[in-house]
Amino acid sequence: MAIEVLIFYLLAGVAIAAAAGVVLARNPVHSAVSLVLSFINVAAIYVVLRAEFLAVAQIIVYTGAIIVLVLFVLMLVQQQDLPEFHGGRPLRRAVGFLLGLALLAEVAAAILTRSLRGAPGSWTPEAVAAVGGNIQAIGRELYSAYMLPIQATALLLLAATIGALFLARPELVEERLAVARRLFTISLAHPRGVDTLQPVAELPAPQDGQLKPAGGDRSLVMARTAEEFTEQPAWGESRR
Amino acid sequence: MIDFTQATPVLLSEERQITETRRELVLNMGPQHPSTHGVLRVRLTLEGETVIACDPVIGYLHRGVEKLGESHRYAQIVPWTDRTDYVAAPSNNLGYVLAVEKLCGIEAPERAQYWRMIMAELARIASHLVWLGTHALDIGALSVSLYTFRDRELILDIFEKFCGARLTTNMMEIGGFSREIPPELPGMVRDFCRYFPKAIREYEDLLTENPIWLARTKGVGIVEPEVAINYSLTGACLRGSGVNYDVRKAMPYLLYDRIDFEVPLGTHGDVYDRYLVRVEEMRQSVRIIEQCLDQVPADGPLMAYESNYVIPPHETVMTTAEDMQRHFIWVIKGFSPPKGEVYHAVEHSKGELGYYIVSDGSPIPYRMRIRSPDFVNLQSLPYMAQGAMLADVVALIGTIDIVLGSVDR
Amino acid sequence: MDWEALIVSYLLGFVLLNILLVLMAYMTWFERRLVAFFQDRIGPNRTGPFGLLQPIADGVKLISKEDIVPANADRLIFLVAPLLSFVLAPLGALVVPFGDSITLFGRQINLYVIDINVATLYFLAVGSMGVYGIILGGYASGNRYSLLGALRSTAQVISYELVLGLSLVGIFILTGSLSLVEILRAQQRTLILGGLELPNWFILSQPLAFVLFLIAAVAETNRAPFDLPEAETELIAGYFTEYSGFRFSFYFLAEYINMIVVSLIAATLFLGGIDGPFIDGIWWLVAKAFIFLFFYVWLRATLPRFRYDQLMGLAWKVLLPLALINIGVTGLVRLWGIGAL
Amino acid sequence: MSDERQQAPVPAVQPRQPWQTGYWGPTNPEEHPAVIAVRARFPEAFEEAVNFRDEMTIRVKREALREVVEFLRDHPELRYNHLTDLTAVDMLNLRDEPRFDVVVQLYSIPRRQRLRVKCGVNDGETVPSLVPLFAGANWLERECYDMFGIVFEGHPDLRRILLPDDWDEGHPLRKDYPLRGYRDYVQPGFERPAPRVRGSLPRPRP
Repeated sequence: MAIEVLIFYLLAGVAIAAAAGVVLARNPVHSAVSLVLSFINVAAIYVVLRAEFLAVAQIIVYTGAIIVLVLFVLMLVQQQDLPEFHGGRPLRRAVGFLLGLALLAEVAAAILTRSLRGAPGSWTPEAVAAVGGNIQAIGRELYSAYMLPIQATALLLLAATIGALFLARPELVEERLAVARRLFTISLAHPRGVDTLQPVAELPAPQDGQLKPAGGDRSLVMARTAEEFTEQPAWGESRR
Repeated sequence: MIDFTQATPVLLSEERQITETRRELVLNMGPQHPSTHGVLRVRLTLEGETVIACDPVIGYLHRGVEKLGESHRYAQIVPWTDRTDYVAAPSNNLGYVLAVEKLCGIEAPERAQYWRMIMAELARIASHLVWLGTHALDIGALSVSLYTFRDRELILDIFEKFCGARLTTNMMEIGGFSREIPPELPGMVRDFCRYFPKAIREYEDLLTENPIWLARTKGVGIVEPEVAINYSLTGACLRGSGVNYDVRKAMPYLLYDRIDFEVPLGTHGDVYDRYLVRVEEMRQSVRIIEQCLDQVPADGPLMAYESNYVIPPHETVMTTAEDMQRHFIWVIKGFSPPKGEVYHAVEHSKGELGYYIVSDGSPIPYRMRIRSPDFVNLQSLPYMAQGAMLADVVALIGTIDIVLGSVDR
Repeated sequence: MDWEALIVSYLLGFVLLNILLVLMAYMTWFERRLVAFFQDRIGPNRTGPFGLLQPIADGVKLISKEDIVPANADRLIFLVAPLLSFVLAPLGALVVPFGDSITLFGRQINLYVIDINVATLYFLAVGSMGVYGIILGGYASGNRYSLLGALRSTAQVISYELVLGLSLVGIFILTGSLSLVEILRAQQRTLILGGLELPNWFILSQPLAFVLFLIAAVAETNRAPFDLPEAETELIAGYFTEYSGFRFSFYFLAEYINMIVVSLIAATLFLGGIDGPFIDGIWWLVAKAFIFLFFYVWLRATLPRFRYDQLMGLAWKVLLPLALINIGVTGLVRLWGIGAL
Repeated sequence: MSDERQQAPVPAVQPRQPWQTGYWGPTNPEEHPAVIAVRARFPEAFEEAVNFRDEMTIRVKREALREVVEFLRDHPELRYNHLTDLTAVDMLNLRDEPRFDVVVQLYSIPRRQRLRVKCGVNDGETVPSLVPLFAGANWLERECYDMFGIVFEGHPDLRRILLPDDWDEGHPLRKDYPLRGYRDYVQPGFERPAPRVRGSLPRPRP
């Protein structure tokens, strides 16, 4: 038993140290990397507590996706654009400090009440084993007791996604939607590609035998003499 | 239509204007980059991966061939022309030699003209093979480049058999060829013509219907015909846009008017059309070579009749005093064409290659100007690249088919 | 705590890691010979018989190269990133079952390092961690090409991770477990289809998922035609442009180990792993993994590269809907099968 | 080279030779449609029309170059719509005034005819740029500026193209520019500069 406690303290210590690194690092990328380290240690603590699913979900969702996206944004933003990353105005600092204190108090209260009460929840290790493991336990709990919150969260995320799209590229969304409406198909091609470029219908078609199928739904016009297609190009007036 | 009075690099549509709120990334592509085909440098301004401005910077391989041409005798310049576009050296030789012959008013014998055509078409195929391989490699198709370079070896073998050199052949001479055609050469060329269509099918199997290839090339880098003409494009870049201008057809030099061949024209003007046009041109080149082989006389003179413009044949130099004297003068002093200026263009594999020579009557050209197709074609890159993505720029550099030796001269 | 089991697991992991390293070294040889074969060339054939010593020569060369750190690199991250990539790569192999169990020195030894009940998710988690080596290396190089490679890699891995995970949900529904050992056991039954006795491999019951997994796995390992992060003709070498010597070789090793691990997992998930006609065993697993490795090389020799937007479009517009459809159909079939519909 | 040598038998020119088939238009300047049209439209600017080797060259005044080329491009009967080449020749050794010739090669894709338009320009004078007419003139004029120092008025982006931006040794295709440059070339790693060779090869006069 002692060794597990030791491992726990080791992991917790590294996690806290890394969390401190998140706040203290000068470079935002270093902050993000510290956060990753912290998350991994938390995941390891989950493993020690025999909650493998939670651990893996933590890694996939937080480390594998969210922090990667944070890094993505950090790399896109030039560092000189972040003059107030550490400075900030006194008011902002004070508010941040207060909010941090409030969060700490809340977490402490939650932990303290729980350990003071000493009452485990309804999912004791025996109950978890009875349904076949903690994946099954989580699944049952989420999709029965917490069905409404889950659906509400899903809706919220969907709204957020659409909002983000419109905020990021309003003009592009319109453009893409128009293309999608017209084509009504999924195309790998470039949006300003061939699909939008049609030869004008009333063009004089090349004479028989001059068209040679060349593959890719294209044909080449084979000019035999130098007089052809000098006044009028082989595909007439183009339009973009 | 675009307002051409504006500076070229910034050709942006309304919503793509550079604003303060958008951050751009300036990326220096080249001069040492695997897919700029040498020492081209492109200064790209990117927003994410989208190109919002593109400024090609050239001159890293500038050797001053035009200045060198003003201090060498006419026959000494032929090797320099090899080194401008080193993947199609015989075509460069041909353009220069024809310009000098036009200046002097001489003409090579029929047999030499046929062999010049054969060699020029072989050079065209070799150049297109290099283009196809590198273009496909740029877009990521690894194997095609090795297939094309494998088949290019056959052409280089033919060159080697013909003149002893493989890359910078220094093949054409003013007035024809001074050395006899090796007897096994026609057989080699025939074998190549029999083999090569199969090789083209092999490349096409890998690329033409490949969905990724189509997605990468279709609709990318569209050049409308009127814009293509306005940008002075020539060669496959112009024909891919559907304008029929092939120097071999429009103003036949050598004996191209006796040959039956067709000029492929594109119908959309994008990267894919230029690809199709060049592949079809390789087929037409094979057709031309076969007809030339059928029509070429088995023997006959290869050098123009002796005047003081051409080097006398080797045997008579050794046997007659007069020719030895002429040979001496030709080699030491060179020959003096009449005063005047000529411009002669040939259809190089990349477009119209023109030589503009001004003669002041001395054995050294007063001015030799090389109108290289790649140099002129390359300036359409900013036009093609507007709104394209970073990966498209690579495809566009490939589709223009540049050789930096020829761009920078 | 069962110390003996821990030590056995550790030893097994050690052996596995070494086997992976050797396999990886010969994977480079295999790939070069195979690509050479595709391209009418000979490939490495000078170092030893059939060039078999070539990987060793390459290794010696890479290790003896100078380790260059660019002037404007983020030094610490630059030095750590390749190690991260390299350490995370073989972790996925720990959950692959290499056989049932053998008796050695009087002990029953299971031929897998660990059997955790979330093995497939664990594999996905390790895979998603692997992107850190790339993104941090690309960022820390202080080179714009590397940065672009890192950005591409980020977006690509996140998108294809999703497809990779969703393509496996059908299997989870059919087996009711996330454990690779359980999934393997589920495939050892026979499937009777119209009088034909077939192995119950998931490639037969989940063909769409197999295709999706294959595509996503190629993208996940940054191999052609999805090798955009390192696209050598656009981004020179992407995130490892600035790396040299053994740090470069770490990235190189990581890529090949990733390939092998993904092949092993794919063989276990879809082709019945160690299950085979005559005698079950690790040989079948290796043989099946080699089919995938061959496929990787084949793709590289044949296909051009996607463009970035096409790559993302493929993931989000084609593969993701297909994966969701697959899940839906599998779920309905399953419900119908247990009589709930 | 004696006179007899120059009288040496020149073979009879075959009619199918390229410069005999009319790709530069009629050989007589009085019959050439472009010459007639330009002379009628720009009587002051038109200077002369020369035919050599059946190539037609029109010489105009430099101020009118853009108008003449635009006229040739837009004339419904002429339609020289393709700017093949634009370059210059330094006439330092051949005449006194003006120093440079700007040479414009035009081609008509529909009519398959070439035409050469020339204008003389002195050092320090400017030539109207053709970029408003032909986008393809952009780099050609930049090269001309780079190599000869001819300034094209109205060019949107006139800077050096082949030589480095900070090149300060003048314009190398001028005839008074020595073949190996004005300055000694110091090879990196060597203390002494390579000796400069003055001028080019001795030029034999005709």
